[in-house]
Amino acid sequence: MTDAAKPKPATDWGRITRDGLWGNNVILAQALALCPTLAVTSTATNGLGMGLATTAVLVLSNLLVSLLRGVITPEVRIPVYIVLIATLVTLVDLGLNAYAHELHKVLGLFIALIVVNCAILGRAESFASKNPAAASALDGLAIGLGFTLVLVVLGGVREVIGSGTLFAGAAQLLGPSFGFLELHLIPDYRGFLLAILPPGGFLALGFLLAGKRLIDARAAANRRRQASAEPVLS
Amino acid sequence: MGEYLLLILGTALVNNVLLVKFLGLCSFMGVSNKIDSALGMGLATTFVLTMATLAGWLLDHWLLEPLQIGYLRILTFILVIAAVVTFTEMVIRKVSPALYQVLGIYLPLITTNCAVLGIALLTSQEGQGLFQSVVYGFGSALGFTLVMVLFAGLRERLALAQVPAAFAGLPIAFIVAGLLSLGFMGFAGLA
Amino acid sequence: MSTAVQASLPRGILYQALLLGGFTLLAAALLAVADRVTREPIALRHAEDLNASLSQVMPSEIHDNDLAADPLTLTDAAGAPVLVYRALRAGQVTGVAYQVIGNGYAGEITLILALDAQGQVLGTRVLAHKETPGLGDKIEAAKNDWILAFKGRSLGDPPAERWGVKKDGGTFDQFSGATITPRAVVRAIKGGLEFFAANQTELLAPPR
Amino acid sequence: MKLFNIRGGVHPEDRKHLAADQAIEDLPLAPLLHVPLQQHIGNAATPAVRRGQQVAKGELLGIGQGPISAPVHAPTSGRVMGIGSFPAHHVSGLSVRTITLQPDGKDQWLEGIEGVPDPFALDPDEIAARVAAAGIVGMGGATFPSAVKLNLRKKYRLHTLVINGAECEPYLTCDDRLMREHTAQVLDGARIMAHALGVTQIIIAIENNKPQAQAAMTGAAADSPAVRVAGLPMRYPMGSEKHLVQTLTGRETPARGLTADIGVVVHNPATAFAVHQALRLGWPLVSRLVTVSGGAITRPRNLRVPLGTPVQHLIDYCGGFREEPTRLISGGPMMGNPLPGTRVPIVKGSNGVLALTAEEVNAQAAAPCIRCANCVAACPCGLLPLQMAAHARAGDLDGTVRLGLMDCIGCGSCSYVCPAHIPLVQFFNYAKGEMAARGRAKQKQAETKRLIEQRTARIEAIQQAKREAMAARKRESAGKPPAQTPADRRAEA
Amino acid sequence: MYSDTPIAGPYAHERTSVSRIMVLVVLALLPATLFSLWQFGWPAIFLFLITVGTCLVAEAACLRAAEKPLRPSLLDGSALLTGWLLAMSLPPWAPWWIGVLGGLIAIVVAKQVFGGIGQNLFNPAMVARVALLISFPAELTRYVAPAPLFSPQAPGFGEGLAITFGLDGPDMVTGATLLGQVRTELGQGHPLPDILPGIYQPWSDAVGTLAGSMGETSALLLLLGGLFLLSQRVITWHIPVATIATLALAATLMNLYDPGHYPDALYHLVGGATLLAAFFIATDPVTSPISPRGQLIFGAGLGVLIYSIRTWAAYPEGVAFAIILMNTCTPLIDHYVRPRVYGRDRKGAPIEYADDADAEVTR
Amino acid sequence: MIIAIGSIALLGLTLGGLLGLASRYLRVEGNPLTDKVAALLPGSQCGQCGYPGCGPAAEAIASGTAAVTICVPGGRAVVEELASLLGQAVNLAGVAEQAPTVAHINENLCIGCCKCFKRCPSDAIMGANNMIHSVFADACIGCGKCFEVCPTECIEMRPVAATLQTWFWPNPAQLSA
Ligand SMILES: Cc1cc2nc3c(=O)[nH]c(=O)nc-3n(C[C@H](O)[C@H](O)[C@H](O)COP(=O)(O)O)c2cc1C
Ligand SMILES: Cc1cc2nc3c(=O)[nH]c(=O)nc-3n(C[C@H](O)[C@H](O)[C@H](O)COP(=O)(O)O)c2cc1C
Ligand SMILES: Cc1cc2nc3c(=O)[nH]c(=O)nc-3n(C[C@H](O)[C@H](O)[C@H](O)COP(=O)(O)O)c2cc1C
Ligand SMILES: Cc1cc2nc3c(=O)[nH]c(=O)nc-3n(C[C@H](O)[C@H](O)[C@H](O)CO)c2cc1C
Ligand code: SF4
Ligand code: SF4
Ligand code: SF4
Ligand code: SF4
Ligand code: FES
Repeated sequence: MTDAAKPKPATDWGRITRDGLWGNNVILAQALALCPTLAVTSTATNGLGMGLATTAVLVLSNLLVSLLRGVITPEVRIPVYIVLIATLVTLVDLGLNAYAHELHKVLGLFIALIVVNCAILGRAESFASKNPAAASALDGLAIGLGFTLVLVVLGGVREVIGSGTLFAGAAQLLGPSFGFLELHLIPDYRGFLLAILPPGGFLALGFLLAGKRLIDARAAANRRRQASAEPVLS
Repeated sequence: MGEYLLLILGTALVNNVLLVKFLGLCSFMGVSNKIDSALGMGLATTFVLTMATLAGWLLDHWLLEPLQIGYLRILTFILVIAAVVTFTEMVIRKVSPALYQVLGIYLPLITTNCAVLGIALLTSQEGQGLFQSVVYGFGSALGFTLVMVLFAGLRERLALAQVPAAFAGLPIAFIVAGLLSLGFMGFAGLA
Repeated sequence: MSTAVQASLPRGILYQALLLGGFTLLAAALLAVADRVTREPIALRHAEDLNASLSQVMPSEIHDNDLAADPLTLTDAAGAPVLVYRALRAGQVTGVAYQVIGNGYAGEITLILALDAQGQVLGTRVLAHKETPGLGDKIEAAKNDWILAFKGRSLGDPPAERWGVKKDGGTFDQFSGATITPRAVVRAIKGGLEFFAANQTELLAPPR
Repeated sequence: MKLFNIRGGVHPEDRKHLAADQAIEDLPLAPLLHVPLQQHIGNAATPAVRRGQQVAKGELLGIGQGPISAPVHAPTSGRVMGIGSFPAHHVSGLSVRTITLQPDGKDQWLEGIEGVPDPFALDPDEIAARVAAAGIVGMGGATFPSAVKLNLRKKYRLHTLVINGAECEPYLTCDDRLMREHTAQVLDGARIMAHALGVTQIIIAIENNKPQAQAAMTGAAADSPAVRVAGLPMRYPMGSEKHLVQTLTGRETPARGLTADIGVVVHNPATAFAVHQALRLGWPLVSRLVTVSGGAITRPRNLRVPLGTPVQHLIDYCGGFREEPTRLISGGPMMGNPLPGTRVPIVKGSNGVLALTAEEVNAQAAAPCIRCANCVAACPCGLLPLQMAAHARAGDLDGTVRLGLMDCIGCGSCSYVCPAHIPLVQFFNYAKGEMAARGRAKQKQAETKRLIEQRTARIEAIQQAKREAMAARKRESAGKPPAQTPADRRAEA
Repeated sequence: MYSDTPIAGPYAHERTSVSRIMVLVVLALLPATLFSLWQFGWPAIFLFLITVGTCLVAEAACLRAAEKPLRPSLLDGSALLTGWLLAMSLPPWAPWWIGVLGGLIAIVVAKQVFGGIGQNLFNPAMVARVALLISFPAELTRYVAPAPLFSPQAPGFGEGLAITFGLDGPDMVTGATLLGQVRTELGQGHPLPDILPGIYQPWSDAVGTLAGSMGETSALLLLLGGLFLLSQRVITWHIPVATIATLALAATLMNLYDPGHYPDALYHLVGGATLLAAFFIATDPVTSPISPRGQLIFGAGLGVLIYSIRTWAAYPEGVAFAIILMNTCTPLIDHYVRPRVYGRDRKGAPIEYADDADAEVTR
Repeated sequence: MIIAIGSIALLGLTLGGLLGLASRYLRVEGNPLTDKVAALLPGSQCGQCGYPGCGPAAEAIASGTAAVTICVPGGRAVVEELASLLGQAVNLAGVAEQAPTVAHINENLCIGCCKCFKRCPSDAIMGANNMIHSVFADACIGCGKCFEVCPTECIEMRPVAATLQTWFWPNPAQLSA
């Protein structure tokens, strides 16, 4: 890494966090990491599990990439990153299989696929390889939590509509202490299956994206209104 | 023969990688604005995916199983896929610059397309024979290409439609993908 | 001039190779260690899985062994291998359990079927199926009690011609609007009973 | 005569009964005539008269500029009141250079105007030259200088002249009346043009809703085997020359080509009539037939109108408006354009002035396209109007061009049948205009680039010269010998 | 009259409009609809009204939300038609909430999020039907045998209310459609000749006295409506003819190959929603190709898909899926299949005449 | 276990070597896109894009650091061409179509200082020291540079008036909006 490419002192913690969670959200803003997003969100619990596993990998990979950024040459950086990520993912895979077996069964193939979750490589490339370790780790955390957030919301929406429950199986998957999460919202609910079938995943994400648009638009309108109101106030 | 035909039908239509298995969605959303680029991406992926299933099978049976190191599967597969992609790029560029013009820009994207790793891992999980694995990979890739191109066609028309602002762009694309997947549910049970 | 490029070339490549190779080496080593650590718990979890499904159909009173241990492999009428788990009490086979497969509405239905030494059904559960949720999925014990109706049945009870769903003149209920799934399950269980009848001696022979 | 089928097309109500039975009348002179210097495709003419000058009928008012242009002549005798800007006979409402003439009422022809006794003895070039000098342009609406078309024989091998008497636009009857009342003259003009083109075969093509014109022409042409009259099926746009030629010969004109590519030249009967007058009588083009019609006109008429007459004068002569018209159109309802007002003058290309009622126009607010494909079925050019319009709407003009914008003849069949009342033609007009504007911008950009490069080179040269001068001065003050050239250095080494 | 912003011609227009077209389609549907409503009695009438009503209300609500003018879109009749066709594709005695949910899906998810009429890529009625089918297979596969209004076995007004609104109504005598029954029996390994005679006579199916959705009953009346649409030039022959011909061809070939398993062409034509689809649904202009050749391809694809899904896939009737799948192909068909442009060959190059050596002089 | 780790490491070693080789042989020299982009830009070096001229702007666009919409004088047409060259989808709604303008010099105020003459990138201004200057409208690109420097503010940027030849129908999509 040459001097010219030295990291910009962009350690604006608040901004990194905000961007990761909302403004530059992997799913809602970048449209990346879509496969796990759609595949595991038939319940909020699954979404939470996947999100946390991915977050762990993200934080670690960002940290390692950032630490190693002096050593790695551009030619082999992609394979090296991939090896790094693959290792982390395999570790998570083994760990979950051994210590959170139920979750492992549900997440299945998608744990392995965290490797190719474009978001992880993307963050390694675009953030961690240019920024100091702490910022990179925070970025990984923010991005990961943003991802988790969307997964949980999406899973929740699909679960409620599809089967009338929320966080079903949380106790089983995450441990008994999570039992309080489980909700049976509508007792005699027939279940609108579409929501938990593949088409429902796409549809729900589509509406979620539209929802984010509306929220952003309203926020922007508010900001404008405030901006125009300020001179009058002062 | 008939068995392989059914396998292709099954992987391409019934258990479509994109719409049912949910693999490779990022390129699905990213490279489907134009029919031509979708076709290019599809063809490039078809090649890489077929090669990857082949390489995956060989790795599995010649390296991982004899040495009993299944836990290194992800690592080796992804390494080999990255290599396959790079070498494909190199070979195409050397052999046919014209083809490179068409496919070149999509090749690097494929490394992070989880359909490639996903299908390779799935075939190895199902313990199929060599030829079956390759057909499985090829059929999946065919399904990938088909849906990519159909979706690109739909998106080209969407670009001309007067979609409400909140839905224009990605949201409506996801909704279209949902309806597309709804249609593909009709193939259930076909093979 | 050209020599300079050639000179730098191998060095660069060697560095790349060593870099990637080194990382792979580290990664592989790390994973090997991790595998060592987790191998046991994972094996344990798998065994638990199997035990969990077996214990659903095999009452714990009738055996004192580890059900998953030492399974027996037989071949069925079609020549396919069947893995049989045996319940032993005091060295005697008191029950057997194996998978049976039915051809449902949307694909295969995999069941685990447990029989006692007399060939009476101890219990049966669906392990995997692709039936339509809301219609065919009532065969899951979690959704409907239907599957419990097989308990205590055997090849002669009901008689062979009544081993079917009511619509076909049999004993067992179907679901309204979905006959195919129950029909497939009934057939699969009947097949499992016939397998028992055909292989009774091997099944009940006490393990060496 | 065997006819061939064309694709698409529509069957609008022809409404010719309004004016078809009105014999041609001479419109009395208006108090002032406004003769624009541009009444044709190509370069505008430049004035040949001064303010206050007295001119005779047929005297040259404006001189044509360059090969694609046409002169204009005085429609009557009178005094030039001025040369200035005046609202053009054009939708835009823009003004154009116009000569205003105050008729003296004598309507006196210029001295010495006389025709050729035997035009067939003339060289084709000579005929074309006379047609050019007479200011004749295509009267079928395109107003392309006719002499240019007569010279096509130099580049193409031609075999047929078609007189386009289709007059497929609703309402319009002036070609019909012309062929009925001046049959011999139209035929003579056609023969002269055929001679100029070097072709022997003449086909006079007339739609079947004009049986009298067909009969008149057939009678007049009975003695000459080279002239045939073809009865065309009634279908809009039968009058489009490419489709007319296809109907007659079964051949399509290659895209971006001319009918001359397949050996045929097409002219309007009024053009033939003007050629007859120019050669036999020596008269330049100073008047034309105009159909004044439409539901809002009190008495629809076919008028012979001196060029430059204000539209209001025609309307007044026809009894004014019966009711306030919804649309005032120049030309037919399908291809015609709205007039910006009634002050504008009649020009060489005006074949109709229509005042249409709301009921006739049947305009409705545009709704979204339902992709019914009526427009696709109606398009005589095999285009996809709905797609072209959608691309134009989305701002993707290149897409519109790829879909064949430049092959669209603007006939309006698509808009006519669109159940959603989408202004398809306007989309295409806009896109064509925007493309042309981009073409101009590009040309200008290239030109600018050249200028900038020139400037850069020039400045560089000046600077170089300055540097050298400076160096030279330095050297002189230091008394050193001039710098060595590389060659010197080599010699030293 | 002399507006500042010139509006280009033509200044004459055919007497046609979107709402006129929709009204004609409704007229064409009317005989078959009335017949089916009579056949299935009050519950069917309620469901029909609920479905159509939901569609209209949903359309109005979406227009309001999008701040678009209500009248033009609401009165163009497209929402009415969507609701109508959706109602015709549902089991006539389905509960009220099926109609409501279906109407919402059709109008909101399949139409208005795309921007309203003309912008949707998939047939709204069929999207709703498929979404309902996969979500509520039990409700969507429960059919009743026709019991004409006012006949003794028909439910009265009150009973009808109870059936539709899920109050304690009489137990329904439920059954499957012809296609459903045949698929079930075939699945059991019974050969066709054993199955068909009891349940199927081509004539009764053509007239419409079998169980099924409203749009599946009277093939004859639907054909009549379709011919009316053809005569009014609302639709062209390409899609219906291609669909019917392909389906019939596939059925005939397979029937010749193995009559024991594959029913003949007539069965496929009068059974199920073939005719409704061919004349009223596949021809939905918004979601079908625009060129005649494209329409032929569309129809042929539809025929093949309907046959394949009916015969080999998990569902006994494949019309709705086939329509959605072909809707998916429509943009591609339109992209690749275009009419030949005047003066150009199929590839888009200007025509050249081989014998033009004599027409064009040396350059 | 040692064998396992060793063989995987060997795999990595080999692939790393090969990748290094590949990247060595496949290095792309410069960015060929830059020239193509430069060819599309107006070339007036006006700097309105925020880059010192069209060349740097082209580099920035080709490397993706600048949006295709930066060139103001190029207008919609250039944006569209760039977008199609780079395979991007752009929302043209944001690109305001500027009405083209040309400079016009008020002859009564011009003091003949030659400042505008020197600034004009396309030699569209004619004049000499202490003479009244005038603009050759056909060569004026409307960049406004002369407008900025004129000490007497006698230069006016006038919209180009439509003529019968340049007028065309308005876009109906914009009419209805
Ligand atoms: C969408 C759909 C899903 C179905 N799923 C099942 C199913 O899971 N199990 C089943 O037995 N039949 C299923 N069927 C088949 C029908 O319900 C079929 O008519 C029924 O099995 C025949 O049984 P019956 O004789 O009770 O009507 C399904 C049908 C459809 C249309
Ligand atoms: C749609 C359309 C309709 C036309 N209809 C006529 C017509 O009815 N009569 C006519 O003389 N020219 C008509 N024209 C113009 C002809 O194509 C052609 O320009 C003209 O006949 C050439 O003759 P001219 O040069 O003597 O005007 C039409 C053109 C178009 C595009
Ligand atoms: C139900 C129906 C089916 C038809 N089938 C055909 C056919 O298969 N082939 C055909 O050439 N014409 C058929 N026709 C006649 C068409 O109306 C006629 O060919 C058509 O008008 C030709 O126009 P086109 O070239 O625009 O398609 C059919 C008409 C109807 C009403
Ligand atoms: C011939 C014809 C068939 C139609 N078929 C359908 C249909 O099957 N489903 C539907 O929702 N609308 C149908 N419509 C109505 C309309 O096109 C539909 O509401 C649009 O898809 C909404 O944009 C049809 C309209 C016509 C003219
Ligand atoms: S005629 Fe009008 S509504 Fe029909 S497809 Fe063409 S543009 Fe669309
Ligand atoms: S105006 Fe153009 S697109 Fe429309 S019908 Fe005529 S030629 Fe076709
Ligand atoms: S704004 Fe455009 S013309 Fe001006 S310097 Fe930048 S790229 Fe060149
Ligand atoms: S800068 Fe102004 S004052 Fe000076 S020469 Fe130019 S126009 Fe005249
Ligand atoms: S997560 Fe699957 S391709 Fe991005």
